[in-house]
Amino acid sequence: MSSLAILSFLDGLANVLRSVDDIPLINQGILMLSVLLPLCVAVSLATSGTLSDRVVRGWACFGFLFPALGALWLWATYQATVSDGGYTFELISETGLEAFGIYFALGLNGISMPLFLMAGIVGLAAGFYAIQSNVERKRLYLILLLIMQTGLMGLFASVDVLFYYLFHEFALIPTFVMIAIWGGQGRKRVALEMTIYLTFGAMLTLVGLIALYVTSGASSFNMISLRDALIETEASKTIFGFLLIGFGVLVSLFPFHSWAPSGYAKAPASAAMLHAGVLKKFGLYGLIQIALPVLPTGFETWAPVLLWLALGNVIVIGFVTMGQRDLKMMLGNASVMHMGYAFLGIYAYSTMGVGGAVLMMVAHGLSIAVLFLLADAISIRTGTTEFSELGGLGKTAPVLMGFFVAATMASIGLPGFGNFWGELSIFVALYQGEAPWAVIPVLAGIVISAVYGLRAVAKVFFGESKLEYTGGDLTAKEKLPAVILLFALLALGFWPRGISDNLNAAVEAGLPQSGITHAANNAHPTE
Amino acid sequence: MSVPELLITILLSPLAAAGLIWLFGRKNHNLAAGLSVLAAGVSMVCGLILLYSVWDGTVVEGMRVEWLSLGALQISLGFLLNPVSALMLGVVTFVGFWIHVFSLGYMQGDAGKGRFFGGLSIFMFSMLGIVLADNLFMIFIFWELVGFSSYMLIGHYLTEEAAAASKKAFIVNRVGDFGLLLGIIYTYWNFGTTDFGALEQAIGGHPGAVSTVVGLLLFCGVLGKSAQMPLHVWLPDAMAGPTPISALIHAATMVAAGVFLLARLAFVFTPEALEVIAWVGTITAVCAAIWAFAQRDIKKILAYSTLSQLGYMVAAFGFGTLYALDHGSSAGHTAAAFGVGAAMFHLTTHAFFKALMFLGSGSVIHACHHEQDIFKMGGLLKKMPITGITFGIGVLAIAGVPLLSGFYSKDAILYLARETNTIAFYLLTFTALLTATYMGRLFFIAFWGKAKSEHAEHAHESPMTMWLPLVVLAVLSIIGGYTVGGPFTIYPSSILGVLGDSVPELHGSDHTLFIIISLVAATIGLLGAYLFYGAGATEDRLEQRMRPLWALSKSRFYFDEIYGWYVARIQDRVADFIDFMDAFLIGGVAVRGSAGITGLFGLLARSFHTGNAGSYVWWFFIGLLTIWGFASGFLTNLF
Amino acid sequence: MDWLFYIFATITLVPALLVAVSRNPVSAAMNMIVSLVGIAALMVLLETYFLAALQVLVYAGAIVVLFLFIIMLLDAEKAPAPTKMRAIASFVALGLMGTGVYAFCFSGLGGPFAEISVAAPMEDAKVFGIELFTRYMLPFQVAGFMLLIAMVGVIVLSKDITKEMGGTAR
Amino acid sequence: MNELSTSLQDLAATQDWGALLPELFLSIGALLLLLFEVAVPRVKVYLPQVAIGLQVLLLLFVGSGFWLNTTVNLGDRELFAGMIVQNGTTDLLRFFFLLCGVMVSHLGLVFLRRRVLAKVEFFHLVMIVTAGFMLLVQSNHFAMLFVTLEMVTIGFYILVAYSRKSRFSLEAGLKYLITGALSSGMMLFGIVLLFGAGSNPELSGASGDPLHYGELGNFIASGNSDSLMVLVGALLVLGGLAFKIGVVPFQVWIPDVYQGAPTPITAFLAIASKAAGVFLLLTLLQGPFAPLASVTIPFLTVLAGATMLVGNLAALGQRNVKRLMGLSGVSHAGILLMGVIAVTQLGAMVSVLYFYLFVYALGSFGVFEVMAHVGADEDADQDADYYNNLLAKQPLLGAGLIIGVGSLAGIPPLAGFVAKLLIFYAAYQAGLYVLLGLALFGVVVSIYYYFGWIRSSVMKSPSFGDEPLPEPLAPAWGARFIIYSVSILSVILGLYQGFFTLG
Amino acid sequence: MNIGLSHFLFVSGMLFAIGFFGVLLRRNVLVIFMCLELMLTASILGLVSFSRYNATEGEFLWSGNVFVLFIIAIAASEVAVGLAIMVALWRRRQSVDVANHAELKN
Repeated sequence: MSSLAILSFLDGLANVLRSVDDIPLINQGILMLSVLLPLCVAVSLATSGTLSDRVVRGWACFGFLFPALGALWLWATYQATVSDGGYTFELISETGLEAFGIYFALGLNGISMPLFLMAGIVGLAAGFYAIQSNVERKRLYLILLLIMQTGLMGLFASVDVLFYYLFHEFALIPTFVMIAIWGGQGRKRVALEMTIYLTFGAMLTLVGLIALYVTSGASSFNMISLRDALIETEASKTIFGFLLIGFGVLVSLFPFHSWAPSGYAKAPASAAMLHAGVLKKFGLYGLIQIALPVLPTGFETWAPVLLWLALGNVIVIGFVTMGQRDLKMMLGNASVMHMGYAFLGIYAYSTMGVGGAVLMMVAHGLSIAVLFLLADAISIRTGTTEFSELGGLGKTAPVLMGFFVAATMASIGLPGFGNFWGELSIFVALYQGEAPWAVIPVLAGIVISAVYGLRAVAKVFFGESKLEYTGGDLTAKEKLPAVILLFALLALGFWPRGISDNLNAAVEAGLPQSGITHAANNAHPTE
Repeated sequence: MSVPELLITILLSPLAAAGLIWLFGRKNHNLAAGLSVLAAGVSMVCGLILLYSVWDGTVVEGMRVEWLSLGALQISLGFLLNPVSALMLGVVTFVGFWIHVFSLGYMQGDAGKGRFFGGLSIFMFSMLGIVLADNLFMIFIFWELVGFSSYMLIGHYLTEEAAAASKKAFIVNRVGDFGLLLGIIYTYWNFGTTDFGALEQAIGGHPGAVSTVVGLLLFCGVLGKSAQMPLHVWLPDAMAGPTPISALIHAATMVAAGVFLLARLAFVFTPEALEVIAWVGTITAVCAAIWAFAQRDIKKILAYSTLSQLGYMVAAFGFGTLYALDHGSSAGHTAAAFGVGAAMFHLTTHAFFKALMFLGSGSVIHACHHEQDIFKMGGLLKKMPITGITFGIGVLAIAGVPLLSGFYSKDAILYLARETNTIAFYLLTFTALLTATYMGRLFFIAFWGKAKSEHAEHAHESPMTMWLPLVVLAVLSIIGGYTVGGPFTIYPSSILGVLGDSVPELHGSDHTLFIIISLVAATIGLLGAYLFYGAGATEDRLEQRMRPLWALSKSRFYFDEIYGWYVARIQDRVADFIDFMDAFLIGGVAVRGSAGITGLFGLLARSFHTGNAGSYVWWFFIGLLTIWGFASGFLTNLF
Repeated sequence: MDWLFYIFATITLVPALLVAVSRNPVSAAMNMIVSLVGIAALMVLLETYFLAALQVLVYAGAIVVLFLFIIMLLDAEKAPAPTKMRAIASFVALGLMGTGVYAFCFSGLGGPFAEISVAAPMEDAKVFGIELFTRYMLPFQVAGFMLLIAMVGVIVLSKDITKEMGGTAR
Repeated sequence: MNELSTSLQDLAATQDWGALLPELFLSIGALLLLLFEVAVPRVKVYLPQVAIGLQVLLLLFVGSGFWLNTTVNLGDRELFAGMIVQNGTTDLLRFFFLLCGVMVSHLGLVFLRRRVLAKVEFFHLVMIVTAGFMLLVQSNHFAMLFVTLEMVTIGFYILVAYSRKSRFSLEAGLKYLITGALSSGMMLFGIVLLFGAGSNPELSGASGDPLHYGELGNFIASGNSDSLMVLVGALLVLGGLAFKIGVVPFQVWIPDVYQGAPTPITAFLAIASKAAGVFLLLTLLQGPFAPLASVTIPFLTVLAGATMLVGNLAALGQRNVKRLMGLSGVSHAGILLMGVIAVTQLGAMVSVLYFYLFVYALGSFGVFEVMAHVGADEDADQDADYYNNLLAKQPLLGAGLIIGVGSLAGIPPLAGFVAKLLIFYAAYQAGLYVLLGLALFGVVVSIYYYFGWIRSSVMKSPSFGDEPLPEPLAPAWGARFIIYSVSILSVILGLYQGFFTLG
Repeated sequence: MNIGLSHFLFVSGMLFAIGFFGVLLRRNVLVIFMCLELMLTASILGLVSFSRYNATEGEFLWSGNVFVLFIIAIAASEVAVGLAIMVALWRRRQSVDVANHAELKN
């Protein structure tokens, strides 16, 4: 009864907001701004002379706040009724490379909208956390974060494939620099290794995209026109291979993951939040938005490989995660493991699976971000993240413990948090595919993740404390970003339709059925 | 209020309480406690109203809300209220409320009181969700939530022990859920729905529509939650939590969820599956009863008796359903009804007296300053009369003394067992005997004789908030088994009207036989315990006199050792090994290796630039040769 | 006139080889003069008298003399003999190139070679000048500038201006 | 005799000195510099600034004319009896070289300020060499080509050895002299062979002046594309150009000479010389040598692959940033060569190459400007440690360095990324998959050394060795202007390429 | 057999080869330089012989001969600059051995 009332109320609210979309210019402006504003703020911070700390903080805060609010607004006004999953809020401008089919085009569809929103929220949290943290050379820190933020927002908002790639690099480079400057022990090597590894992946991706465009014979790099040009030649297999491996490296698909855990463990908190939470989704997003729609035959060829590698993510890395003795390393590995679920969702090649993958991406982004945040808060209080030295923190910092437990539960897929829906729909979808047996090892994954998640909680918070803890419980300023993220997770967990309703059409449109014998796709059960 | 509104209120008031506590109650403990108890009270009232409203066996299909729709996946949340769930609802809310009340006293002055009550409310919310769910996905959701809240509450004290126990509980449950979810997915893809109503349409009536596997997969969930062998190991450890939790979660409600799930899904199981289920229950019942003898910790003893009783319920379900199928009275729902009836009947009565005894032990522990070893108590009957007497009632009830609730439910089970499987019948009867014995052991040693420690010396009756629930529950454990027909028609057509005629009736010779059986079992057990241990023994006589037996019981058949060995020797080592291989092969050989090789080539390339112009001109000679080669064509032909 | 060619070819190539192999720079320079003169003689055989004269004057007369001056100035020590390895390699290289050239010229690889046509007009210094100042005007100017910067460069490289800058040599 | 006079007249008609106004202006200005230095010693101090001022004026003049499209789109104009040809592209490149001249002169100002060396002559030489470059790219006749090329080369011999106090500089001069003379000897022999073949009356299409591109092209096109003499000649000429670009196996001189030469000259070599070489390569491949594609393309493909490999690998372990610039320049040469091949095969997208050259020049000049400020007294040893924490010491220099190096490394969103992208794009369309693979490998490797440099400029890592590292100079307004403009251009060109009518 | 263009070409080619050979062999900077000059003169000889033999009734091949003139000029200036560099270098380190001028390396 009352829950009905709540839902109807939410629907009504949504309708009210949607009516605003009758004046699209506003929304296009908001979209443009929420992509570019952080950059402007960063530039202004970089070029202006000496500023008082408060001004810097406030200005940066604005730079982080606007995209989040803009994304929320766009999400609220988003037309659920965009038929065939097309884009809205589109705006296109010329770059002088029209001859090469390159335009600067922004827009959102059912798939990019939630990720865009997620990028905004995580960015906000990371920004707040950075603003309140006390790193040295804070201004440079904030500038780099803002640049990252622009990259992240643009990455999901851009309709042109090359700008999508470009925004990704835009966000990637600051990560390297931040690790190099503010990173933890042995940052030099880690930053270098990560940089080279990811450049390798990015290069493969780039070639794949160029090849995609050239062979598709589309009129431009615009995703929409690419979708129309379906490639079913032999070439598509090669191209999909390039994209799969390239994206795979960037998303830390199984054998190409070794950069990720150490990279995240060494990165400063906010950078880790943004990279592990948002930037990493680049590859999955690319597979969903670009590779699947254009290269169904290529996917057909590579599907078995994808399945095995993804299983490697879930099982092998699952065990690796169990074997970790350091909190941050464990989190890094855990995020690698969870990427496996998303890949499996893509493997299922059905609205359910891919949609589940998108849910998974959003939820995982939020949860891993809050986990890294809290891990940093822990290491600030204890000065270490080694399990062997930690313990008994729960008595001194109950709130921290509460948040951490909640975040852990979210990441191991407890109902009530967003991750659950993602995982559930991926599991269900996987059963329908060519390899229903795969469900069994994948479900074993939920036990594995429970094992390491709870082990971490037990080691950090339970028992007797082995060393002096400073700083007491979470401060309000630290709480704020964590609360934002947890709230988003809960909201997604309690009202997944807020995303999934728009998802169906878009995903449907992105899964061409021609030449796919792979999955009995979208068949309703028992039909 | 209409039925749907009541349902919503029942479900949401604990959630609201939890939310409010999370927001405001972390510091303000009394506010938290008040909110939680209030919510529990509201749910209880609504629950009882609902129980009454479906007295005549009407079924209420609550409204559905579509929660997630992704391609072919349609997940909706809705309510299904039938007699079974109504009864469960009543039990959960009622027992739950009184345990809330008890906690008011028990948790007085605990640092984490707010957290505790928040957890309680979340638990109530999730438990009620399970009870009211109308499809498997919804059940799974709240299933997980229940696991989570029990995790939180077990780990309440934040000690190493609590950490281990809570972790164990959650993970073991996850192992069960693994199978459960698998079964759910299988069901979803094979029958196109997980709604109980629709499922019954799809399956009921034509056996063979469903394979044994799915039944067993779903039963895995029961193994986890209801702590059946081999997944029972978490329950005894779970006693590390506060005693009210042990009472609420690990005696009365949560562990019963498994049985409830069986009742809901009665129509899914094939005879083969039922055989397995029944035997698992039986074996659990026997073993747990045996293990109870070597325990000194009052709560541990109760925990093992809980295991044993749960075994009874599961066995009851198995045998009862088999019986119903054999004597296929009619197809579908009522065919399974005997099993459901017996299991739910015992579930209800057990909820009353086991909660009673746990709370009693709680009050004892409270009085003895957290002394839990029964051999350090003694003589409490005089010091704490109310607790003592109520505890005694509980003992009698569980021992199956006629005219008490346990008697009725247990006999129904024994009857069904005998009708279907003689061996199981003997085993269960033996278990009844054992039960009476070890409960007697507990009672005589802890409450009779004279105090064996100064803690016990200075024990005194607990405050009203704590003994009031004892009294209420004691009353219920007495009349809980009675029928509308009054106390003297000994074999009730049912407990309360709700179960309809789904509890077997006995006539003629069975009639007398079963009175005798249970009387004999109870008396032998209690008397034996009294004679063997004597009142207020200071030492475990079994340990002294029949060491092999004691050792056998003490070993608990090495389940924990085996699991511990697996975790420490297999799982962790595999994890470390794979971690090493990952770091070594992929991170090291593959990645760094290629980098290193590149670096070597870099050195080679650098060595070209010797700095001696005399050597540089040779490069030009190479260039000349290349040019000649390409011009004269024999290099060009390579392309 | 064949024997003339062979003589001139010999006095061109043999001294050239000596330039390459002789360890004493002075004798190398001397041999170079002889070789250049031989080239001039071959030009005469080709009836290119003007260029032959220019060759003798500029090359033999100026350039090599400049070389000699410098050699004397640096009282050039005998550079150490090349290592055996290097010597062998160089001779192999010479052999390769020689065979290449031989094959190119005499085995028809180089394609058809034109026969000399007696009727062709003679080289004429006047037309030469006209060509130089009409069609080749621009290269000519450039060459002039080239000589200029060469001169400037030589000055810059050899003149020490530390004094007049009043600074101290670093 | 009178037909001679008529021929004289129509020759004189083509001698349009006005078309060479910028070159004349430069060379005469250079002469005047010397004149004033000798005649009025008082003004000597101001002459460098004067020289730069003159070049800037000329730059503005030509640039305005260029942007106002007064000179573009008049089609090819053969001048001086076909010695040179002018068209839009050559105008673009002349502008480019003028730009280089200005930049190099300014670098020279910064460089010479700290050293006891002849000042005016430096600018004199730079101006004349610039003029030489401008003529070089217009040349349409092998005689013209060779003479101008030699003039430029000789100018470089002097400039490389310019700081005569430093034995490194002189050694570099020596090495450049030997290798350069050798390569020009080979190139000259190639020209001779081409001449011989082209004028051979036995062959069809023999011409009276086979050194002229057009006539040579006609000759080769008329069925002589398989003549060994032609092939050897052509490949020798290409080899000579490969030396200028720094293509394996003619790249050996690059690191040493780049390290030893004064920083401004390193920049000049790295940018102007490479650009000229690439452009000439392109003109020859698309002009006279077009029929030889079946031989030249494989030849250049092999060279390009080897170049990308050797360049990147050799740069891996470099600590001396001048050598690093050299070797990375080699790898850039490889990518350019790949672009040249692709463009020749496609017969389109030439502008991609010019864009790359321009972007490369921007990035390099930014970096060299910084290097000129950071370098020690001994110009040759610029260790990467000198750049430790530069961003904190001199923020502008640090930022300039990061942007420049980033653009060279091809990091989005800087211009270098787009340039590389377009070249890869062309290469993919031309189907040069192997080269593309090598190029990608090269990019990944290049990240290693470029990133190491950037990292040391943002981090304060302990410098090894006990001697204190030289403090970077504070950039004067000129330098600041240049760094700002170059960096901003690098960023803008990365985001918006509209100015270049590409495609 | 009578002398043809090929003979003259052979001489010039051998000159080129010998020059190259000298450059490869010698370590004395001056001698290396001389050999480089030899390579230039080889081209000169080639040009001259070509322009003589390829001449037809119509016209004399001027371009070849004029080119020779430029080559000589180039050679002269190259030598001047080169020798200046060598002298300057010799002032710094008393050596004309190319192997001794190898401080810039790797």
